[in-house]
Amino acid sequence: MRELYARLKALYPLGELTEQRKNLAFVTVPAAHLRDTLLHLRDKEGFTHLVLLTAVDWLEEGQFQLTYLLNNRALACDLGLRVLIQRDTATMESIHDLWPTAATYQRELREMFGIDFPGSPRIEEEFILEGWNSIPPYRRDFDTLKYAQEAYAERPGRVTHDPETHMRLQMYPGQHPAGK
Amino acid sequence: MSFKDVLSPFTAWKHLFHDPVSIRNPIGRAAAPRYRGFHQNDIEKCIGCGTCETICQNGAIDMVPVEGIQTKQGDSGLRPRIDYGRCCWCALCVDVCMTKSLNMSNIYTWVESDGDAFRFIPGVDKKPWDDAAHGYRRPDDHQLTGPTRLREHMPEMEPEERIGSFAEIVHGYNVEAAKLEADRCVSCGLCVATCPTHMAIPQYIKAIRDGDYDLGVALLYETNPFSSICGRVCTRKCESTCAARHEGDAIAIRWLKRHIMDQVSDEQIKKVVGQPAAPTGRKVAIVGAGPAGLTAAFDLAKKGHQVVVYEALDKPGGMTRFGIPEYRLPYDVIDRDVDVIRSVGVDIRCNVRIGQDITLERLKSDFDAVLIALGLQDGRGTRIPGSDQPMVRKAVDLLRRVTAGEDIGTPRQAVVIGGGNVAMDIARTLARLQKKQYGEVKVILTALEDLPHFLADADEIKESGEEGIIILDSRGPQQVVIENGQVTGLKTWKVKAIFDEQGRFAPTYDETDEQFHPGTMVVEAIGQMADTSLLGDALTEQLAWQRGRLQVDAGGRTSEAWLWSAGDMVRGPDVVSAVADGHRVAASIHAAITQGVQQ
Amino acid sequence: MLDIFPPDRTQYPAKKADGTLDIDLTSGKYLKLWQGPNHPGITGNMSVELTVCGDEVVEGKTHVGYLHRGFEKLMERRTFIQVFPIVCRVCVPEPDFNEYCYAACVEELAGIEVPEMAKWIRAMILEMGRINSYMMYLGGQAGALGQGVIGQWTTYVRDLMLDRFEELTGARIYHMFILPGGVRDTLPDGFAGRMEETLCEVEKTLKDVYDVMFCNAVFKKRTVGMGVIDPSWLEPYGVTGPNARAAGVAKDVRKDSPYLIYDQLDFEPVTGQNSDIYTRADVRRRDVWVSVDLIRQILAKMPKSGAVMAPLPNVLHWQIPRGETYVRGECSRGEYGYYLVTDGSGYPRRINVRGPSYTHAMALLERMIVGCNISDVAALMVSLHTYPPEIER
Amino acid sequence: MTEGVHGIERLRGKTSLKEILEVATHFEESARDFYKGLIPKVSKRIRYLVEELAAEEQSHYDMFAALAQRTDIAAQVKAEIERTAADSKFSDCIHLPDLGDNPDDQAVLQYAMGREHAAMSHYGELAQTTPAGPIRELFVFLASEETKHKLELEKLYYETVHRGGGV
Repeated sequence: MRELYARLKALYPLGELTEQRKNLAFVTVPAAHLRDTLLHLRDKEGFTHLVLLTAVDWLEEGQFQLTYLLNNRALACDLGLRVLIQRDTATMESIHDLWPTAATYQRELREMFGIDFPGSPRIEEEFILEGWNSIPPYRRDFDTLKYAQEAYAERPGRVTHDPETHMRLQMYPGQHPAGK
Repeated sequence: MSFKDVLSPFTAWKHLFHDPVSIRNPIGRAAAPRYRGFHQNDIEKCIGCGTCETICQNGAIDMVPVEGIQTKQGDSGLRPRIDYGRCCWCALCVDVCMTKSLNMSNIYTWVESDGDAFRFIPGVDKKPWDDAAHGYRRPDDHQLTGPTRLREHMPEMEPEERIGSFAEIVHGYNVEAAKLEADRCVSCGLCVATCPTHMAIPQYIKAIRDGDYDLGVALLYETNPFSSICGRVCTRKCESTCAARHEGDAIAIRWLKRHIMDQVSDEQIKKVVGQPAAPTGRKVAIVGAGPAGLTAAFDLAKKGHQVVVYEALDKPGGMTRFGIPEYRLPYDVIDRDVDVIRSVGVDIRCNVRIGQDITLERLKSDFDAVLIALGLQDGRGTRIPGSDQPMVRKAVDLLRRVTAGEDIGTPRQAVVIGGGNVAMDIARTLARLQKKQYGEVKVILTALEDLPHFLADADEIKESGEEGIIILDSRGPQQVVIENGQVTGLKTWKVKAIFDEQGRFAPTYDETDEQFHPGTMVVEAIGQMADTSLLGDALTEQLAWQRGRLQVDAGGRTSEAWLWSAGDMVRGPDVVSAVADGHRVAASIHAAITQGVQQ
Repeated sequence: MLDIFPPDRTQYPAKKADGTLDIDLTSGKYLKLWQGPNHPGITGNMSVELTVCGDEVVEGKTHVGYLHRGFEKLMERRTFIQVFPIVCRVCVPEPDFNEYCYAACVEELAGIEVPEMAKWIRAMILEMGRINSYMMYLGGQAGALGQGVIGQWTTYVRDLMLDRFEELTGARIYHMFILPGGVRDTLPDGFAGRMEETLCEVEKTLKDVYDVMFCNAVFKKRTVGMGVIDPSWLEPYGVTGPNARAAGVAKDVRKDSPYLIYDQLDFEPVTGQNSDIYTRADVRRRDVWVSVDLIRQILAKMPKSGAVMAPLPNVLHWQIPRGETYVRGECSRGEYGYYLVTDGSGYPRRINVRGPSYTHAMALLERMIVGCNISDVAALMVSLHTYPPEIER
Repeated sequence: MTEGVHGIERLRGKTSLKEILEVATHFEESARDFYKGLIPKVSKRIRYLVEELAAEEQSHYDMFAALAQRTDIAAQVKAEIERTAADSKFSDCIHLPDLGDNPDDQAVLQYAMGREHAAMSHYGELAQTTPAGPIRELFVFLASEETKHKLELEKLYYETVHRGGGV
């Protein structure tokens, strides 16, 4: 994995290598160099299997992380390419021409995270959420619980009691609740 | 493709006359013994800690009050109600149940037309599977709430080392050890009701986990300005109702409290505590600079009142300083807590004895309110024959003199009467003095109670034993033996009687089992009482009393509108109870003097 | 590469060079037809929007979302232990891979070493689940071609295996038995004996299935040479599992990168050459024999005693340092994997479930369905062995 | 204390049941008066203790007074009975001690326990030497009353003096 990293590093401006296991590592790639890196890995290094393509929302840092996980079956090792893109613009180059199956991932990412991949087949078609009426739901600022409470009725008859509060009300009412 | 491919499919006919394998009616089919079906809860064992509700990722559990189950110490009185419309039968609730009261039966079929019937309180709403013998029970090594035992025993000095000096025995947790211990807490909050001053225990333990010590200090000071002191010598009733004790050891709440105080500098504590409110122009006099008096002083000063505390002895702290030996509670720790209390503007005047130097009448006329928090500074005596000899001493007097640095005439051999913490304190103090002076420990401690009923902490008993003190339980003092005008020892009889159902005790003696314990000094370390002579005869007669104590209302106010009383003299001996009382009384005084009730 | 994904298929609906629609629905030549979501020949809750010309399919679009529960989002809102009971629900017929992959991710990022005994029990559970999944498939594949009886037999042996699951894990469908740290409990007394009886029943049924389904002129007629996956498609479409092995590529995670205790077991991945529906069905049938053998090996080789759970911190406030990892396993349909990202808090930052159906039922099916006869669509879909919930999660 | 000497004189002369009842009545009465006299002497803070003791003795006195009114036991009351071994101790307690001007709670409790102990043994032995009948039941009852009371006092003593529960 170290040698591979050295070879890649000579060609592309990569970030630090994170070796998670001896057969799994992650590395950050600038968005502009992703396609070249992928092509090199696929065609020169035997990383022919696109395991998955997904996104992580680093809301606090204003970034989306796109993870392209590639597998080299002969060497039984995986390399995850991390691409950090701006959360507000949220656009990335499509790779459907490298792996046709990527088109599905990209369609889902557009729907669930609001990340656009211009030129990807059927990218504008609804994938899972027909008639969705809120922000892309897998973004961290989408509050699932709040949405559910607004969209659905709670079954009546449910009420619960916090033991600490209940004991205060039963055993020493009127006293200042500490730590609350 | 062959001819076989045409015929082969007809072999299916061979099953034509086989009996069907399906069960005609699955209702009532017995499930496997470890099947996860409807819940069972032993409501007598359940303590209503709500851990099951916390873990439930479906929000299927509500904690609800149940008729006939009282909220009491260590039991919230709540019981889990399960909504089977939400339950996913994962049994995490069973896995984290602190008492193992919650289990699952292997019954999974129940036909009912009313959907709401599937929301019930297991163990309370009777069901056919309540007594089912099989079902999911948490396997032995399936432990999800962390280790059941103390992660790390509090590092402390070895007996040989500590007996040679009065240095503090317990070292305190480091950050890592404290985090490990804090991790065991399930944050149920049952302890809060038990703590006399209702400290925010789960919250400050969380602050340790999060490493947020400023928050920790802020939480401690909400309810207890004696946190460094309580972090060492609190009677920690909270630990007796800790949910973790059902699995193993209670969380070391006391040591965790101390850890927070140890981590934060004096300046930072004062910053967190903050400055008092704008002056109100009201004045309060407090007699006695012990935990109750100083807690009240702290609260009142923070509210902007001018507070003067009068202390008869030369240093503040009350019984925490003059009753508890240095090896348990170093004096600089007391200074530290007192210093923070001073920082909010409390004026502590030592060496002023009310009734002698200033009269109570004078305080009454000079201040808007007066609080007396005298403590229990007088030792009781057994009044057995021979106990009027000069070498028969009271433990509290000796401890006070040791703190003051006086020579108490350490005996080569001593006998202590009593089984409480004061008895342990004097025994261990004498042992240290003997070790210093004579190089060997010769202390015998006799107590009426049997060991399981000792009033002293288990740690104290254990450590006393380690330090070479001989502890004899169930011994009733009969006579101090005098020969040639000198004390030579104590004669005791065996105690037969035991505690009754109400926990009350009337010792009866077996006269045939008599022992003699040699010693040139006998120390009585039994009960304590308050010296209320400062009230004077007239005021004593004027005040209302309640079974030997000043009669006070819920806020600590006596029958005289200008006078409040708090602490051990009202509540009995306990630091943290005195702190709690200080808060109550301060609130009452504040309400009274700001509403113009006074004058 | 691009020749297998012709440029004219990258735009839907496809357009000719002059800008007119390639498939002009107004011409009267085409018919739009929905197969599913309620259709006996569909694999669960999904549908295919077919455009047919006569009885030939000219275009197919997979529609999912009928079963979307937002699992990945739900997981982000739960503590690490609270995620454990919901992961199994991502895949109904073979839930245990979710439990295993999730647990393994958490263990890796939290630095927990799983006891040896737990690894063996985990592997056995995964093989038991594999048999069940294949049994459902065999019934479905035969059913799609009108052979109802196979489904009855395979459902019967699946039920026997569910009995074994029940006595081992305490549940039949969603076992919730493999959790971070190990497994819940040890094997019940006498389990190996009862498992052997069940395995014998599996073998007996497999023989019957072979005689009635595989040595069957009608089945052969309908499936041999049908729905071929070209070996060159495997990498572009991310094809894994039996779908790839039937094309002659011995892709099997158990062998390629052995997990749990698979390096201590003796087996060879089952492969086929023709890559058609028949071969894929046959690879799966033979794979059941492998699983039966593996379970026997596991029961014979596993330790006789030992802990099944590693000590965990208090799960009520379990925090895991920042990190990311991916753990995969070979499920009955191919590569199943969990991608877990942690941020130091008590909750996962992101969990992505990589189910094999995601690529098989979407891009691959849409590619394969073109040119297929409408009556073969059901058999073709089933032959890819897809479970829709792992697509939409 | 002249009253005490007087009591002993009276006890010595009379060994019939009637006489013993008279002495006992007097015993309760004098104790009540003793406690009543003590009330103003003790500090107000422990006055409750002396008041309770006085009330207890009053209730026993009332019982004897009611007994004296009954006619159904008149015949038995005249019967001679054996002087019991505990008798002397019992009479000792009529010999009321001087607790000083301002006795504390511990001294009062010690005195009260001693008194209850003597009464308990005395009634107990009287019950044993009295023929079965209402009188014997009366002694059994009195013995158990005094025993209970003594036990209560012992518990109170333990809690006050040994457990140090306050003032």
